[in-house]
Amino acid sequence: MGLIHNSRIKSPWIMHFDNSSCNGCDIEVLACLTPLYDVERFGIVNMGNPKHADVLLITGPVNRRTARVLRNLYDQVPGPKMVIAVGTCASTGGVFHNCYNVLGGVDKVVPVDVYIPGCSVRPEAIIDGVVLALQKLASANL
Amino acid sequence: MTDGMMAIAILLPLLAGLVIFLVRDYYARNVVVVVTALTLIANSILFVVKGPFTYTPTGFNWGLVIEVLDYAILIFYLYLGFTLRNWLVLIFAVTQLIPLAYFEFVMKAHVEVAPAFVVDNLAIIMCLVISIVGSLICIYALRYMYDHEQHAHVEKSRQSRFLLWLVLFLGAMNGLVFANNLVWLYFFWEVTTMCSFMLISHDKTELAIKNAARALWMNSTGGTAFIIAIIYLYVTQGGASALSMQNIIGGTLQGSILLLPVALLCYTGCTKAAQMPFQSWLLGAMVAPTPVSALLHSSTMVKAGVYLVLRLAPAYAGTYVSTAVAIVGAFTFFGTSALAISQSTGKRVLAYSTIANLGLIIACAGINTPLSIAAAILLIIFHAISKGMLFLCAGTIEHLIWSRDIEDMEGLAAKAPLTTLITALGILSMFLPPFGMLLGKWIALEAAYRIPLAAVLFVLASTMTIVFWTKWLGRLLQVLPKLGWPFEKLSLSYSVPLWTLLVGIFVVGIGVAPIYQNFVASAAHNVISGTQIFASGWDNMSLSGTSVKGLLGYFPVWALYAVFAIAVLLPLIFVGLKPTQLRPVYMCGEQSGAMDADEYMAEADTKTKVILGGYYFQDSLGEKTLNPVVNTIAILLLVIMIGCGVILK
Amino acid sequence: MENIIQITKNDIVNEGKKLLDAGAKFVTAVCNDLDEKLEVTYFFSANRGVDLTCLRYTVGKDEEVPSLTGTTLSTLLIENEMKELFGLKVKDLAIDYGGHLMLAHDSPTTPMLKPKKAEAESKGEI
Amino acid sequence: MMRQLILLIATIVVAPFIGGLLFGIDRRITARLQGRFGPPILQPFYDFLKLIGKERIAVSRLQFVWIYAYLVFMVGSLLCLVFQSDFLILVFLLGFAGVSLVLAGFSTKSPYSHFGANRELLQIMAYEPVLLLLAIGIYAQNGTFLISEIFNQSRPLIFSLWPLFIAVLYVLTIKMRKSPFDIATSHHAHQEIVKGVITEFSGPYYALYQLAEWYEIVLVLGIVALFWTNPLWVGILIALAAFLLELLIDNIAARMTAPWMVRLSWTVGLILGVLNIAYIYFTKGVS
Amino acid sequence: MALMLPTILRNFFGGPATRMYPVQVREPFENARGHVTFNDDKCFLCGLCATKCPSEAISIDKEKRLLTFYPARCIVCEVCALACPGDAIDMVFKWRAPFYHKPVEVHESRGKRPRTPM
Amino acid sequence: MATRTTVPFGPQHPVLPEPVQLRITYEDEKVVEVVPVIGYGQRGIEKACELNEYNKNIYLCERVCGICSYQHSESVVLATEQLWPLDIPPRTKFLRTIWAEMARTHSHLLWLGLFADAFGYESMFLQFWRIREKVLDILEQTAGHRVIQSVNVVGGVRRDIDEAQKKTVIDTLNVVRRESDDLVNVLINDYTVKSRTVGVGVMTKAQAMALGCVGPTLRGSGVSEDARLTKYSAYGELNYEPIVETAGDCYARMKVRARELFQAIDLQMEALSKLPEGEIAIKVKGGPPANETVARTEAPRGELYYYAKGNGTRHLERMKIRTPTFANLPAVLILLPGCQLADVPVNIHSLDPCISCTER
Ligand code: NFV
Ligand code: SF4
Ligand code: SF4
Ligand code: SF4
Repeated sequence: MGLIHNSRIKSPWIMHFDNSSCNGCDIEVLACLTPLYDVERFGIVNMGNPKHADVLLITGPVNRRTARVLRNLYDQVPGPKMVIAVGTCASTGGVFHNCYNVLGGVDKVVPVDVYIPGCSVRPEAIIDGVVLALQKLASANL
Repeated sequence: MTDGMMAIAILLPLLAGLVIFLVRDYYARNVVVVVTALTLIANSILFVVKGPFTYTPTGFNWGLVIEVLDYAILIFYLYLGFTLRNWLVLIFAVTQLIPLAYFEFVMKAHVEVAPAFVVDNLAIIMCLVISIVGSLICIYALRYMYDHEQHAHVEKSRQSRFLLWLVLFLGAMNGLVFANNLVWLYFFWEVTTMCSFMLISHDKTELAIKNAARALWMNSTGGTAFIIAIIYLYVTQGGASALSMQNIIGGTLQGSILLLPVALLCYTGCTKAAQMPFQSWLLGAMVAPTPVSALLHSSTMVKAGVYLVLRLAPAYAGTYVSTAVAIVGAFTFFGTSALAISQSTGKRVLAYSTIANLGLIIACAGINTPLSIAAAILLIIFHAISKGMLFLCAGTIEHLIWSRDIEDMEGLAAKAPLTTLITALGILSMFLPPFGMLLGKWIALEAAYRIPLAAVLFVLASTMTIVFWTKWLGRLLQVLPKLGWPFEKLSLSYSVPLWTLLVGIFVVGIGVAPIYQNFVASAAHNVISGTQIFASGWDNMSLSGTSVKGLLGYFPVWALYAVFAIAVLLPLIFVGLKPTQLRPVYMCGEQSGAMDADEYMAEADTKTKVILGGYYFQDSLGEKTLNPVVNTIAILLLVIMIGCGVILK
Repeated sequence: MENIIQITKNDIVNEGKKLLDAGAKFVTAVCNDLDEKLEVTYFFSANRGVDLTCLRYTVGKDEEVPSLTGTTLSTLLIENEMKELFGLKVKDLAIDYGGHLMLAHDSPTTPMLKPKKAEAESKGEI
Repeated sequence: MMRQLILLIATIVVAPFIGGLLFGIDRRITARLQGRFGPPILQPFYDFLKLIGKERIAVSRLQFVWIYAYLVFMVGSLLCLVFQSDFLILVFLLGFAGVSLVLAGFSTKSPYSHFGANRELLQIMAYEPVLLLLAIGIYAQNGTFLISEIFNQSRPLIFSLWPLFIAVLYVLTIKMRKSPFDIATSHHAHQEIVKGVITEFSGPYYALYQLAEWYEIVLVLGIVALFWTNPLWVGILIALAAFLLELLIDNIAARMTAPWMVRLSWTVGLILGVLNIAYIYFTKGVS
Repeated sequence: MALMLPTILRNFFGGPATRMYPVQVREPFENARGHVTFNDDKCFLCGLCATKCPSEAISIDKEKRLLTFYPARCIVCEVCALACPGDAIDMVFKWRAPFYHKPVEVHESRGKRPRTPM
Repeated sequence: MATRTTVPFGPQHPVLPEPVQLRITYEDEKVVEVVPVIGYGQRGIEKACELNEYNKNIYLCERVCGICSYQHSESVVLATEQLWPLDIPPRTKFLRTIWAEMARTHSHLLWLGLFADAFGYESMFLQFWRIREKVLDILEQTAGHRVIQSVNVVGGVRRDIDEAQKKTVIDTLNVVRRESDDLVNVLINDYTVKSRTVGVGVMTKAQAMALGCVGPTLRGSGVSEDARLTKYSAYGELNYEPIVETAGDCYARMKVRARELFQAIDLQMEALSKLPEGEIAIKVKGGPPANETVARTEAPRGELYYYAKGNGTRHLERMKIRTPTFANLPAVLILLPGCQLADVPVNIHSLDPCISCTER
């Protein structure tokens, strides 16, 4: 079991989902994959499909339509799974707090493990966030 | 004893057919059919036990009977041509009638040949296939026709008439494979053609009659070639002795003038085996009730065509005709496999695949090595069982969902798991290691190197075969994630033939080594060496150039079955999914509702059903695009084949 | 803003077609809530996009207005949007999203109309 | 007998390690070619173990049957190679492994695995003829399909079968799911059909798939190595060189379309194969 | 296809371009907007930052003399820092670290209103 | 006979970075029908603009989109300033232009990368994004942030570019130009790229005009139209002529953007060399007067319209944002039908869609 547990920490596959963000955080998530940040160093692969994901990187505020999508996607991720809210919007709704179609942060719909603040978040902060999530996973008794 | 056996094999079906026709009671009729079927099966096994022999009927002027009936059939064609206003039928009836009349009345030909029947190993194997598979199909037809008429709300039942032709067909086929006298062979040939016409047109719809007429005239061109070949042989080779099959293949005739009639007879075989460009009659025949298709396309009719070509193999061995036959067959294998990909109707796929396999068998005959002949015989056996079963499955499915469309079979595994399972195994048996068909293909490929062009066509065609089978199989097994399917109940008349054939597939598959060793090898030897085989019976013959070990040693049948069992059966035992472990499929996050929903949210938040159609490549492989090309090539190839007979002596 | 041509709602199709035929390109349409009425402005650009022309009409809130989608598909999205955000009753749309082009079922209806302001203001959460 | 048993077990155990390692090297080198640092070499094993430990979820029962069949047939095919059995049987088994994967894709009503399965089928259509032609080429050369016979010959196959070698190289590309042939699914790039057939496989089932892929890469490289069997290490070097070549090609090509792929392999691959066989046929005659 | 070859070979032999982030941290640029901090000694609760903040990340309780800052709402726009008359808000160049739970910073303001009018 | 396939493409799909659904009907793999389903990115920014005090709109509208964030902030301040209208110092205008072109550079590099990814050219994608990081660095050095610059305010800009920064910018731009030159050369001439883009998704000039397309999408179809021709900010003093390709296929649109990339670098160089001295902001008091106006800027994806209506208070009466993608989106209705599934991402990306812009 120890081997598997260790491997979990070494191989977090991410799925990135954009609720109704401004793209600011999304391009930074993508930027993490590029040569300068290259998160594949940590075994992170962008899978683009909930069934293969371990960590969900959610950007943007939840609006009334994406709430359903987010819920659906979350349900399709096999456990153990982590959810990271990337950006201020995803954490609380941020600057869109008074928009009529916005429900608020990701935690309105699915449980969130790590919040990364910033608008937009920097790639370094995303790496920090994933590391934090992995620490949580490592300490969890799964 | 031989008297009785021959009578049962050839005349009993006729008799039983007449009885069935007269007995109007459903149950009584069933009893007659079942008894006939069982008798035929038992009789065919008796043939195996007895081994090869020759036979000439005595005590009655059978020749005269056959002569009279010949004319009756041809005049019936004439009548059909007139009433259907189908000029092609008429023309080809005339082209048979006139030479035949000329041959008998003007030339006053003597057509007595001794022996009239030669029951050799190949014929016995054919008889086994015909009797067993054919009889099972007759049993299946009992219930099928009942359901068929129920569904169509037919006023007056025509089942007995249907069964008459069906059963009669078996007798004609038996006669055909046993006949040594070419004129008699021709007679049986025409009987099968006529039966097929009656069966295809059974539903009396416009389409059915049109397609039956097409089958009739196409086969009549073959009949014409047959007659011409007979006359040619008679004239050039000097008399009735040339009309003995044994003499033709035994090398006792003058080889150089023999080639043209042989090529003509090969052409005749090709028409009956629906080789390109004659594939359209077989496809048209699919309008008939499914037992017809099953019978015509697995064990009888088309097998008569390949039988003739195979039988003649030694007569054209080593000539360019042989190469041409191989290429004609290989090309049909290739062309129809490609066409099958574009088909969405289950029966049409089966039809194309039938033609493809017949092409393969004919190609094997054309390759004309001991190995390839053995492959051809193996393929005849395996194909008859698998394809017969698949047609029956198609019929069963048709009566479950009342559709022949492959697309409509989606999720059948949940509705009718048993039928699906049998169908799936049947499909797998067509192309999966370790089943027989693949074994046949393997041997064929091994043999094909003699004619590289054929080998290349084989390679391409067998790849495409995989494609259309997989597509169909995938469609059958595509299910929503529901748990627990109850098995459906099938009527006995459906399930007995299905199960028997399924068991048959496994038995001949697993037992291929002994079967090969004990039967096929000697039959192949018998084909190749013509007459000199009789004394040896089922002796364990070693074919020149190959031994059983050499042939089968490297086809690790047992190992492959082990792999198959591990792969397919083991997980079935161990997989136990709990409902909590099921998730809906991925639909980009918009799947709606429970795990077995196949809907998603689309515009304006409305639920929309996912529709998954198959790929049919209509643009590149459709009949419209491909047919003109392949048919032209096929006609050319046939011309070349006959041309080889004329020019290259 | 220069070049504002006041028209009536029934002229919009003809006038718009005239401009388009003269080589102009549809840019966008704007709907304004004038409390009692709705003011709709269609913008067209010409001369390599430099010159702007506006067609403007005013309608009551429950009057039906014609759609330009019969003439050009380019107004499809914006007319659907005006329909659902302002409740502008556009008829004969080429593809009618039925008020759910952008808004979900539980979104507020016609959120851009003025009286709804108070409702939206009260929102705001951590 | 004992020796064979040991060989059997050794193959089954060792092959995935080699395969996994090759994938690790693949990912590292690919990363370097793209100017990235890349994951640890052992990353595939971490992935595999993690997948094993994930929650088991499925969308259909049959799914598992077929993915398992894929694995078993792949292993069977590899065993054919290791035991130097009939090459044609190897190709048939490999083909059926592919078919199993297709059926796995078809076994659920999932749009993207459906697309993937259809494309996988097209891939089979593209590479199967080449492999079968290779089999015929081998037959033409040696008069038998037996792999053991290849080992008995002192003259490497590559001298007479080099056109087929080129054709086999793109079978390798297809099998390694590299650009330009990564049409059915690929390891990294974003696909219009998501992950194709394996979209619906998650956790342990996906691990099974990966395991099968590890066997597969060993098998396919093994086939490449067959072109030079005496001594075998030259063949292995050739296979590794081919492997590296694939990585390069992957990084200098866009993904092409399925029709393009089939067309290419049915023209170029076929022409190469047919010319090759024809040449041998006319020089050596029927054996 | 070969056109891309020089580029990737250059990449391969030139070594990776990756910044090994957690191991080596790049200094943030001067003037970069990282995150805001509050200086309780300077803030005199004028409330300007709270009214100007576009995302309502600051709230002021004049009675209890508390300034509450919600980092998870802040969009780092620097408006508050530029507006603050008491110079109580600093823009730190480095980004804010992620957290498990959304923090709430409560500041007890102790500043005095500066003489010079704002 | 169900030989057709109808499935959703999106909202969550690996080739779409943003949530949008296309309900596509296929025959084999050929697209026969497509219905765009949007609404996943709708937040209601236009309404919030009316609720906010006008200065906050800058920060809100910047976050309409993180890619063309700069153009949004420029447009919103231009629109607000035009309500008075205010007189903006020349240096400010030049600075705005420089940043706008810098943002265009980064957006086009981003797009070229994503486009390469759309046809599976992963290494190309990574190389473009690697170059893009350099542009982001100079953006951060000069404007304060990589993505959301927040540098515009009504009446001016917040930051200046000093001599040292100017040098860094010029140096970096030279490197960017050199490196992208290599890559763009590959992209334009590579056989595999060409076979995936040439002749794919052809849109004629007439179709593009009828659908009201804008920006590179329109210019790729042979129409020379660009909001920069209206000479807003400092464009009147720079050499500028739109880049046009005539083929109207994906390849042409790609070429337009690739060439615009270099044009943007040239414009920045020119603007930096002509940068006048002076103030960078003026003081603004009170709310905008009751007036209405339109601000038009050229965002990376095309012409961005801001319609603003004031009423004399610190709140605007109405703010309407017409983004370029909103105008380009109907083009999927003619680009997709008839193409292959494999070409769907290529076609979609060739429009450079931005859903957050579209739906606001
Ligand atoms: N559409 C759009 Fe934008 C741009 N360029 C807009 O103003 O990207 Ni998100
Ligand atoms: S946090 Fe900021 S940058 Fe990120 S999505 Fe939200 S508004 Fe955009
Ligand atoms: S002094 Fe500065 S920090 Fe304190 S309330 Fe005023 S603006 Fe805010
Ligand atoms: S930086 Fe902007 S969002 Fe953050 S507290 Fe200050 S004004 Fe509010």
